Amino acid sequence: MTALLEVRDVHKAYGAIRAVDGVSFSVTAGEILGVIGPNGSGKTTLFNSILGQVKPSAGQVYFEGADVTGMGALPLSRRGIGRTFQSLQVFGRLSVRDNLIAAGQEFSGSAAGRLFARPDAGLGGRAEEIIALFRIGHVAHLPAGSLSYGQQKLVDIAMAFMASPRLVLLDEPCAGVNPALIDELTELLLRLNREHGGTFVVIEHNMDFVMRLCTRVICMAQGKVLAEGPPEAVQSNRAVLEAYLGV
Amino acid sequence: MMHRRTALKLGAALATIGLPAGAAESEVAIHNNVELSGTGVTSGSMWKMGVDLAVKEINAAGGILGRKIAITHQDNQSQPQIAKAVATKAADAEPYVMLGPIFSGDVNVSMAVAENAEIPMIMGGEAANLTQQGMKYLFRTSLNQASAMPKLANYLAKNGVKSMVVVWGANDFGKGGRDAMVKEMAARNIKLAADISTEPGQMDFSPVVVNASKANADALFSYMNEEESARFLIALKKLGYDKPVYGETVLVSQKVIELAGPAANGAKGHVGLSVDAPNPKVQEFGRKFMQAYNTSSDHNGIKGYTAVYLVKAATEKLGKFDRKAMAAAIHGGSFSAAQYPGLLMDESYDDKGDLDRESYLVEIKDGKQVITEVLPPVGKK
Amino acid sequence: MSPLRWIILLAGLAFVALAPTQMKNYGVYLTTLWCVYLIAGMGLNLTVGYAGQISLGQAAFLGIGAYTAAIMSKAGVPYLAIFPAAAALCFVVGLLLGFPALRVQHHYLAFATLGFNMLVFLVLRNEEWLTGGTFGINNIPRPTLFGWRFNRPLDFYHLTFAVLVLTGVLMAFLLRSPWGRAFAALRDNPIRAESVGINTTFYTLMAFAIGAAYAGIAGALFAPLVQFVEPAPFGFATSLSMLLMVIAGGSGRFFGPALGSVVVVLLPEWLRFAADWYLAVFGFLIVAMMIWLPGGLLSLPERVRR
Amino acid sequence: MTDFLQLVIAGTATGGCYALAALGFTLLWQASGTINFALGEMVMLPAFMMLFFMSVLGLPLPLAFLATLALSLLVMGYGFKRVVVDPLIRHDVITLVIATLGLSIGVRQAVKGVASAQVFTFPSVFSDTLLTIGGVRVSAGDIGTVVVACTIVLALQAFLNRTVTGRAMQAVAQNRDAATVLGIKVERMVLYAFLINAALAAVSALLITPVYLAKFDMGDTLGLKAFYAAIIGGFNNSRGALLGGVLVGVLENLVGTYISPGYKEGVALVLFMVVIVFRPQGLLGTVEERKV
Repeated sequence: MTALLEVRDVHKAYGAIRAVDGVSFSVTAGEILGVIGPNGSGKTTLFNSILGQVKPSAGQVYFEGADVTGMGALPLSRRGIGRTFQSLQVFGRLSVRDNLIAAGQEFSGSAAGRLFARPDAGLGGRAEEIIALFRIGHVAHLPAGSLSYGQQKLVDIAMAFMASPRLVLLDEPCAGVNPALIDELTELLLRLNREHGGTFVVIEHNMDFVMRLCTRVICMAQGKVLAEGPPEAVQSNRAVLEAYLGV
Repeated sequence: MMHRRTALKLGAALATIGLPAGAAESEVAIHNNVELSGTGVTSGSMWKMGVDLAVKEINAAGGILGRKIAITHQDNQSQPQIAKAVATKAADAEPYVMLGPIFSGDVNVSMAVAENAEIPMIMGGEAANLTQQGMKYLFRTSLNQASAMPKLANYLAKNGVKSMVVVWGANDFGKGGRDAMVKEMAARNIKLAADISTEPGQMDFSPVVVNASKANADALFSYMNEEESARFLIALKKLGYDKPVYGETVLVSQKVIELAGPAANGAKGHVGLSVDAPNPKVQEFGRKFMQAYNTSSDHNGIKGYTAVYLVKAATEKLGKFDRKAMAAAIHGGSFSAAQYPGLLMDESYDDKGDLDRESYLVEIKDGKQVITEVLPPVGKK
Repeated sequence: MSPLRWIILLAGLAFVALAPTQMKNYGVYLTTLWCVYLIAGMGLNLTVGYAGQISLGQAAFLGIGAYTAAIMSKAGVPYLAIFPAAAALCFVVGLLLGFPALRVQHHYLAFATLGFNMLVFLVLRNEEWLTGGTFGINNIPRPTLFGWRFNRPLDFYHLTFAVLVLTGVLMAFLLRSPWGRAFAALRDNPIRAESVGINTTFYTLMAFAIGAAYAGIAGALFAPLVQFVEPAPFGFATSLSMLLMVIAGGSGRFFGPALGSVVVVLLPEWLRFAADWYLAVFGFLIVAMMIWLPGGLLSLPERVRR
Repeated sequence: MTDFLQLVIAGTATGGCYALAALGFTLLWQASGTINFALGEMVMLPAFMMLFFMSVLGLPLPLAFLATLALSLLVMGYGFKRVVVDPLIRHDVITLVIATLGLSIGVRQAVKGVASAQVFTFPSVFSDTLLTIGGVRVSAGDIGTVVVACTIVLALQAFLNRTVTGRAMQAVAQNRDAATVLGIKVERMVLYAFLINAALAAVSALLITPVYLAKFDMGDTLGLKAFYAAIIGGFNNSRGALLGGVLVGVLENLVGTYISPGYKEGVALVLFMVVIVFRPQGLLGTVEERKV
């Protein structure tokens, strides 16, 4: 089976600083890949290079066999890559339900067609499914900006699944979220993975979360891949410990 | 118009979109549509002061045929479409006479309202085209450009001007004056050395002065509104322009002299109306105006003042208040200052609403208008 | 909408439709002007309030529409063709104005649109062969549609009112469609919008173009209303009033411009006694409102409840 | 050639006045992210203050200017910051744009209400002598204006780069949080920026009003030109304001003379459009990261 996402020897330098220095890995469908590493190890730059927010200095990114290197957010989303951001990114004045529909409505039909489409763009049912799955029914009618941080985080992640993407990149989903919600999130992502065939790449600092969630982990340090393998193996890898503890 | 009674009931509820309180039976309503802000504020304020002064005098002396004048002023912001709205609103209140506007562009748009409502409109515009459209209710208070420019052009030709720069403001007034002057120049073989337009409200005139100097003509003719004229004179002085500068009325008006200060000295021009005219009635008006407002009247002050007195003169000649008859009476009518002192000078109107009277050539010396020549009315030539 | 709101809306519409029959010419003129500004204001509300772009150039589109109508009707083109022509021309020019918005945001965009407004103003004033320059174009005929002459002020008012209702319904339809949601997403978070497949380039351009087309229609009504066009009413000051109209009423609220245009167009008439001071107070009130009620007058009930 | 030089000199003088106003604008932007649409009114207001001190209280021009300067610092510096900007800076930029637009209407109309819509003459600080240098006629006023404007810009530049306070202000402009950590009194530095802005406005009023004449709406064009000058030169660079101002002043004169007087007012605008398309950070500006 070919890889869903393949990153081939990606480099990104800012002047003399090599933020990403030759990273390669691949993700197959159905996987949950964790990307860990200390602050400044190049995780976010790697993410941004994959997602077209910065243009890699060298190297290629392939999605479903097609070269998508340097493509912008819009074409990538249209190809089936969903993502969440490190900080909260919801449509504050729209209701939760509208947030979800907005995240799904542009994936079918033409622009002209959408002008004359039903107000919910035929996505009312799909939105209810996601709302039920994420258990946010009680706030579905409220403006997303008025919700608590944790609730907004759920909406944010839910939006990434609205259009049934084939791959979702999650940038520190646990940042600022309380432990109870982290548990809920873990369970949710595992369920999406098992029941809906969701494929994820997750950047995260919370080791516990990574250990419970991921099928495979990459550890980065100084822009390079330090270790790769099953969570337990990476966790106990000596080089990884050194990188984290600065031994 | 059909629903006036119902309008009274509903009008209160709508807090309506106001009409000035109707004039009482013992009063006669006059509406003044005037430039009290925007680019025409200088002209408009003078006109309004002249109007107010005349109204005060007439009312103190018992009014017109025993009825006092109830005057309403409304600002048209020097914008034609607002002037038209103001005129529409005024016409709804059915005043005896409408005064103003002063800017030709404002007149051009609002005169149709007066025409439709059959209300005489006595205005201050000088553009030639206004009275050429066969309006039955439109009257001037000053010479129009088409009759003023030949007088000035004759003077220039007589004084050996062979080529001239024309600087004009890009509005109806300036463009109209420019076109009239260029026509008269051509008729007298005066070369148009440079033809320079300026913005209404323009601040920086340096490029204009440089362009004018470059043309190296015998003289310069400036035709803009008051503020711009003053700024232009200041810029001419600042950059050392040394050819004679001519204007028509505005350039040598009191307001421009006041604003431009010493930079106005040496400017020459033709003036239809001036408080320094060698005419005791006009000078007496000048003193009264100065006393009332502590500022010197310019031509617009005289225009406003005589406009009100024209209403009085025409009405008294007729012996009754009748808009249609009054309009008919002014057409082709002559009014002598001896009989109606408020008119200051003898006036005669033709069938188009243009007037004719004597005028002057002046020069600014030490911040004062000095009359160098008196030109008789065109009709008396 | 709840039945109560429907009743209020219909009663309001009936009032606006019938009130001018009891007014004199000037009252009818003002109410018509209010409708004209409201149509342009609805368009601007789409650009500013729903799509989150800032525009200080709406008056330029009003001008383009008005001059299109003036020039075409003087040339004898029937109004049935003029309305779509004015709207289409403004749509295309609006599309062009949208391009700077793709590159710059916020204050840069404010200046860019303001500059565009000045440019249009200069063209209207300087290109005398086309626009009559400072003399403007006078004696513009009132429209004749389907053999019906809208010459009297009241008839013309009813035509304007009909256009207002039609454009209002179209706007409501647009805002309820998925496009409306996409505009709001663009306003609330353009970066997130891109990542969920919303083509922000397309919707930014559309927000400007449709907003401009509304101003074009308003302009095509403005010209025959005043029956005279010259550059002055289409300057920056009018753009500013229109923006204030949207903000004062409540930007991004459907009825915001309706209330805002009452404030901007009609209130000065009622406060005539305050003369110059009215505008001074008006200006300071805007400052106060931005401090205490940035959501506009229509957000007052929510503020009180909170 | 003489014409050309004369135009350039006159344009530089006008541009110097734009630059002073533009400089205040960039300072406020750097210090606090304030966009001030009432900039033109902030030049108009001191002009009328000076007129008031001169005509009502009978003060001579230098004293009237000092009194105006003090009043400007209080009202347009401190007052503007505390009453208008502080409560609004938390919201987005658009709110502040609208509020300062409202402020400009309010101030302008209030001045109109008090002083009428008439135009007033204003005495010049410079003599009205005319110098002839190599066939080029230059007014002492223009030279004086250029000298004053350049001196002020250079002095301000020196203040920002050489003094402790100036450097602290720059630190605040670059990174508020870091400045706080370093123990810089951020709020006070921001206040200084507002005070300098007010002083600059008062000086440009002194220089430009003798030529423009005092009128309630004189700030209209001036404010716009200053914005454009600021953006053309570079929003986040003090020297950029000078470059932008002079560029606009000179090119306006050249276009007005050699191309078309009708489109003179469009010069600043076209320059601005070109700049935002090809170099949005301005001629001398540096790129600001687009925040997510």
